[in-house]
Amino acid sequence: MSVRRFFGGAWGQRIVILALIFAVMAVAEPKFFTGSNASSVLFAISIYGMMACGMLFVVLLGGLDLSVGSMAAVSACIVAQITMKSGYSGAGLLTGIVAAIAASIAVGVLHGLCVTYMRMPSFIVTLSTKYILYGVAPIITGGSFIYYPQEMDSNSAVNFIYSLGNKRIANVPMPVIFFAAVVVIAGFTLASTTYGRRLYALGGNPTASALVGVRVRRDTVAAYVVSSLLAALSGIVLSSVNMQAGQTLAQGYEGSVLMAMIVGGINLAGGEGTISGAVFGALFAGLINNMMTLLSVPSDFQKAVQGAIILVAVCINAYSGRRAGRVKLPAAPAEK
Amino acid sequence: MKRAMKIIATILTIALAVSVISSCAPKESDAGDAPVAGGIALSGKDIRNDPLKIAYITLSTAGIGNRMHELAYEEQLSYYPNVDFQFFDGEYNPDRQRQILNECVTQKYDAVIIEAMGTEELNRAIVEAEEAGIPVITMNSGASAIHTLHIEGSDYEIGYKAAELLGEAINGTGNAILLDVPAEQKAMGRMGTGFEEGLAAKFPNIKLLEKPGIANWSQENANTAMRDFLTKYPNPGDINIVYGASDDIAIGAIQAIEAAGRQDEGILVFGNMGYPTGLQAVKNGSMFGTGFSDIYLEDTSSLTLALYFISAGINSISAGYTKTPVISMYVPPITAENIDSYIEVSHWKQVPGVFTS
Amino acid sequence: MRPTLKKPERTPDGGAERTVTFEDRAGKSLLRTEGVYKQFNGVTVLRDVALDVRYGEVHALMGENGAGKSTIIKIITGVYEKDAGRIMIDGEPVEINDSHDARRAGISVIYQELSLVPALTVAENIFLGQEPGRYGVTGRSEMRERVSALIDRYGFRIDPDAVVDSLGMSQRQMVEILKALSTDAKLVIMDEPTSSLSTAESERLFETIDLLRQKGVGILYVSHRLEEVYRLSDRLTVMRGGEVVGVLDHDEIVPKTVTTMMIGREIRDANARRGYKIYEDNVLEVSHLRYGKLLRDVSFKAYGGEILGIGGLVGSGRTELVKCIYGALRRSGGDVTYRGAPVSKSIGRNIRAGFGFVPEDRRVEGLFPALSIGRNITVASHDKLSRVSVMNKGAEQRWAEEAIKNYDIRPRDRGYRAANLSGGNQQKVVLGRWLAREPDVLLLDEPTVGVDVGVRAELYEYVRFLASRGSIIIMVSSDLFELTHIADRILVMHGGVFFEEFTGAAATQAAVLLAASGQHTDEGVALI
Amino acid sequence: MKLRISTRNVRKLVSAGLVVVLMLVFSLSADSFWNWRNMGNLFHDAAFLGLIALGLSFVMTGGGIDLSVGGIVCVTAILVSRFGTLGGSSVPGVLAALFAVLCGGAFGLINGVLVTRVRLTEFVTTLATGILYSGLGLLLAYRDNGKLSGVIVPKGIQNESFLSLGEKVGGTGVFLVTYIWIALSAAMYFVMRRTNFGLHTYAIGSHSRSAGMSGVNVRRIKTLGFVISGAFAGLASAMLTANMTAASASLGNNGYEFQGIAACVVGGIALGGGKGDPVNAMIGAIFLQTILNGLLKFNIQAYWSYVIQGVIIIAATAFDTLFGRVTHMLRERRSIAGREAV
Repeated sequence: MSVRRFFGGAWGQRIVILALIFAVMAVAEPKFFTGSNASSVLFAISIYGMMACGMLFVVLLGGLDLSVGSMAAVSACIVAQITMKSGYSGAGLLTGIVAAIAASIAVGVLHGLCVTYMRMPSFIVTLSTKYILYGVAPIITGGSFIYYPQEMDSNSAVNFIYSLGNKRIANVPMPVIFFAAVVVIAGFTLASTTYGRRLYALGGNPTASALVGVRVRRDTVAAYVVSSLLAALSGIVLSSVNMQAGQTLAQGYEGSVLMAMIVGGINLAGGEGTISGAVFGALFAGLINNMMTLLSVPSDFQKAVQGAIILVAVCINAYSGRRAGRVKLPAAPAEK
Repeated sequence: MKRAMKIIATILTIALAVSVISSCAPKESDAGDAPVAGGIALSGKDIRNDPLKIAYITLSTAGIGNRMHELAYEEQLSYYPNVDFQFFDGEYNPDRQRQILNECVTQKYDAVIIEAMGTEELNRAIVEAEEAGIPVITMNSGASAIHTLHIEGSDYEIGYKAAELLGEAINGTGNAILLDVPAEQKAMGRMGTGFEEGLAAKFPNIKLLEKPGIANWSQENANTAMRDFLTKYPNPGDINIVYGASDDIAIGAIQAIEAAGRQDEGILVFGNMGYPTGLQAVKNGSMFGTGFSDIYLEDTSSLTLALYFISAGINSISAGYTKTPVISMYVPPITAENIDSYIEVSHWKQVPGVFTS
Repeated sequence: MRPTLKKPERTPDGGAERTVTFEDRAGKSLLRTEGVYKQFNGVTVLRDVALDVRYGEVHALMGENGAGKSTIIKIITGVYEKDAGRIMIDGEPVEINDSHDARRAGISVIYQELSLVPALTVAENIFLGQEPGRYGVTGRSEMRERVSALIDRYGFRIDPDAVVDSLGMSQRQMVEILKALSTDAKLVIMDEPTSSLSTAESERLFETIDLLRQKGVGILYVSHRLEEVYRLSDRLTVMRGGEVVGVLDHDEIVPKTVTTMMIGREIRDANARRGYKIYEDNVLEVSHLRYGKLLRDVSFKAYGGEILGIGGLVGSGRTELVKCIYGALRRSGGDVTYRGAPVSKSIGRNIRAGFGFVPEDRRVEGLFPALSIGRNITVASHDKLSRVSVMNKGAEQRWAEEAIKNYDIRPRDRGYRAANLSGGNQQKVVLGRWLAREPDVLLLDEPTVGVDVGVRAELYEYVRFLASRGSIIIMVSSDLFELTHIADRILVMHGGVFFEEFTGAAATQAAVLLAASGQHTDEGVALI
Repeated sequence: MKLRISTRNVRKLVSAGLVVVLMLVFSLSADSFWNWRNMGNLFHDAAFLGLIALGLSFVMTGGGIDLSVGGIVCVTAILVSRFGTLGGSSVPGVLAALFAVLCGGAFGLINGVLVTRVRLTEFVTTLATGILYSGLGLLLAYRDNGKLSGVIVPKGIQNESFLSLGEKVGGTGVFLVTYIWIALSAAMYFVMRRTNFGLHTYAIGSHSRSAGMSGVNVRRIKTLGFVISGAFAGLASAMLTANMTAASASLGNNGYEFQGIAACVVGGIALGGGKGDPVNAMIGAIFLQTILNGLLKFNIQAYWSYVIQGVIIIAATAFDTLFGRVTHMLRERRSIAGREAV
């Protein structure tokens, strides 16, 4: 593979960007290169990293899922409410988790049906469910927040919940392990299963996909279910990190997920994008925040810096897309 | 044919506008009677029997604090069944609070208690309410416009106090980290400013290393920021005290410290608000202390004062105030010594499903 | 930049009569091309082409696919650059390098897919880009006035305020014509205008053309349909292999002469297949198939080992027939059985049962531009390349490599993006996708459109090889050579039914062409 | 002359009808809805959302989308509050408002150039610039000429003539911004329906390739669309700041862009482009604000209003796509039925 083509390709750019960051940090703040910093960056991005893997399935079809934040909150509230109501019993926790998963599947199916049968734009559908779920969360908790009891010893269910978010295996925080598991499974699904192949085909050319036997509606609904499911999972893990569940849990996470997608070079019009892209995007966003904190960039600067970096990433992706001779797919999401 | 349609569309728009103008009820004159010069008469309503409407406009109904508001007001209002008390969600949005305040004037509420989102943005709406005879009581961050009363369990003072306590605990030397309110709400939550200025005034040789704003007041963002600082200042003694703008933020910092295995370096973490999680953390020793904003007390006093204003028919206009009266509620710092007594006092035990220790 | 148009000469009375008419110039030479040459990467596509269209004349242009018709038109309308030769308008030479020059020279063209904006009204579409009125305010009244004037003058029946989206195909074509006339077009070129029209709509178009002719406008009419050409045109130019073979006057237009001019000597290709083995058991039977008004009552049998060609004109419902068999369209009636069992309505199940379908429109219905060549080939065969829905990457790579080698797809790089492939290679990828599966029933829709001769021969080889292995091949084609030389049996569709069947010697290109227009060869010379 | 109502006006009548029905329901069930002051408030609050939706309607009918209006509102608020009190002098209010419109337009121009010249996709670009602009707003909020302003509190604007922009007009009790909004909506209706620019915007939204081929300068029209969207966001920001007598840095988080787009879609402007005009945006804004205002009348928990808002937006969109598909189906069936085989 010629060097030029390598650096034109996605991985080439990523290595260049990482090298740039490492160079800056080597000079400005060498402590950046410690093991604990790496684990803390991974911890910071694990929650919305999982969501990004889920939403990638939808973005591959040219859609969007703005409701991942509220979905996470609702699932966390379901688990917390049912577990609390059952006096923090193991069975209560289990039913809670099953109920949360069922709820996320239902929301995913609703999104899928609206987008396929009703042919509604996913942007508006998921924006509406974002509001609806944000309103449903306090209805579930009957008020605002539910706190998991602090003391650990007596209760196995609470121990389990605490361990979900805070336990460390071989000094690796559980959320990072969950994140790694999701990346492996989602990566495998997209890269090596027939469903993954069909998704890429469907995202690129839905008409042609139908003619090679792809069941367009069923696979589209499945993609939205995966997105909501992973949002639910990350919501449960986040609520165990904070040992609390409520309406504003994971508020605005869909913004960070979109940033990760854009920076990861994923084409929001569909048909192009890999799990490694989503992961790199999340990692890059995490590194930037980590850098800004380590370099103690004043917080009122940080939002502007974030906006600028995303804009630069957008230009790089568009430019490399054209230079590598790739055909620019239609700009608007392909669901027209 | 096109023209016919145009006419219908424009008629419709005009109809909407005309209906607005034509439904012109006489301009509202204020509820109470005109103030009697010289003599002081109870010109307000009979608070025991007249049907009253009081509004509480929160910063956001999402926080746990809201559960305490509900408890406090319901208990007090058990004596006043005739009072219709309504909570409104400010959504951390001054524009939204302005709309709600206008709404209260329209629905002729008898009194409005508001946790103003910004000191300037709500002035016009507050003045309008006052002119409509409605006493407006602002909580915590006030408003520069003249209104009936401002009660502050002031964030600034508790921040300042925390600086003093933490400074003494480390005998005036060492390094501090301030995990402040979200950047865009610096005008509103001034506990961080209080801490910073307290530290500078009282302990010149305590160095304030970092003062980031924690987005969304969220525990996980505080956790992440603290982890980064622990990486930046890796050796024991690099960080001595951490001040969090809220309990959630402080607990996030504690989690980071535990995750980094540095919990026994004696890093003192100070929270704020004195919510259940904060109180429990102080009780089990993981948190050095917190500021106890006694929401129950603030709510009962604001309600009693509101009832007084209604019955006396007083507000800043009728009483001709030239400055907004301010009552500062004492916000006691809580440390290991007085934690138990404050847990009893704090009424959090009455809120279901919150305090199980 | 908006083209600067010369203001239409105001007629003295300044009334509605704004545009210039050409009744007075009828018969004079409007457009003449001389000695036009054109090469596409080494292949001469046009050799010394001379065209001559007069005012007030309908001049037809006929020729098989690839005879160079669309190339000469694209040169006249400035889409392509000519390598040599001259174009003359009203006798003076004219340089045309883009569509604006063409429009300024009074030449306009109506392609099959029209260039109208559905959401705008007729009047708005006609004046889009050159609206009357001052200070940016659209002079709506003036616009409507001028459009009504145009409509009345040419006797169209169309409402200037109707939204184009709500119009039928023929009305949209009228709008396209009006748009041309609004820029004082002297010459209107129409490319296969009736291909997507109903007979009633075609009648309306013919009336419109007669009106234009009376007003002195020159019309260059490109079509495959003999009876239309006979009925409409004053003169007919026939092209073959990039050359003008001859120009016929109206009464010289006789099917026999025209078809022989189009086809040249009836060359019997040496390697036409003789003696192929029929596998009686591998049979696909279609009985009384109905689809809307397009397919009224279609019944036929297709046997393994045989290449069945389906002839007919564009718009005779051949694509719909094949899609109904494949399961891509829901048929209104009749049934399709394969080896006795009814064919399922789900494409996926049919594919697994051994069906394959190469669609007509490669770009939209066949190719996945963002995916690599390898993925494009294996996309239809996940069932054969995976166990428990987990892809066997090794098998997938081998499958792709083999297909690339067998069907000579260039470049030989599995990872190459399909979007950057040439037309021929894209077709080979889509075809390879199915041939690699060695389907029992392969449905092909215009497999060699836009493919150069070399690749075409290869494709025939692969199809023949598959047939010899016992598969059923149903090939829809408008290429007469392909039908008569590659297909063993030909069914020609016309009027929603199978009009005629040809086998062996009887299958001459002329007979097939005639059948496509609903003419039996032995029915004498005169056309309707 | 047969009264043939074209689909687009039927769509307007339907949403206007829904608004009237909604108002009836609220005025019957809550005594304080149908009165002078409340309607004044309703139309006042609808004006801010309406102005933003009005600007957005230009981009959306052109088949585009602009997610940066929220950011533009935030940064322009800070800029106009600084400009209003430039060097202690009080700049005339109208001039400050004009300055805000110019700022908004400039930010819109940046969007336009990025989308048309650098040829970036609209959704992603405006998402990124939206964050950049609100980040700038946040940055400027607490920095007085470069250094972090000592007084953390953003000073109230001491400029009477600018603040007067936020007040009611004379005795009518209707705010100045409501009049401006209704007047601009009518003006923009004229621009969309009567001028070449409007016509070309529709053409691009409906079929940009054909529009381009017919000589429409697609690049210029798209850029102008973004400039107008930015300018209106700037105006809305100035009026909001005048009414709130201070520029708040948290304006960027209120999601004005999503509310604006929801208003356009509910009003009948298709996300795909080519359909709808400023009056749709106006009706959509009134529709959403009526819901918000109405729900405040009842003693319901705040979270119910989120659920109701979400349900109504999804219902309106479902209705719209269904309405669109039915009319499309009718046309298609008519044309297919007509076509028999050759």
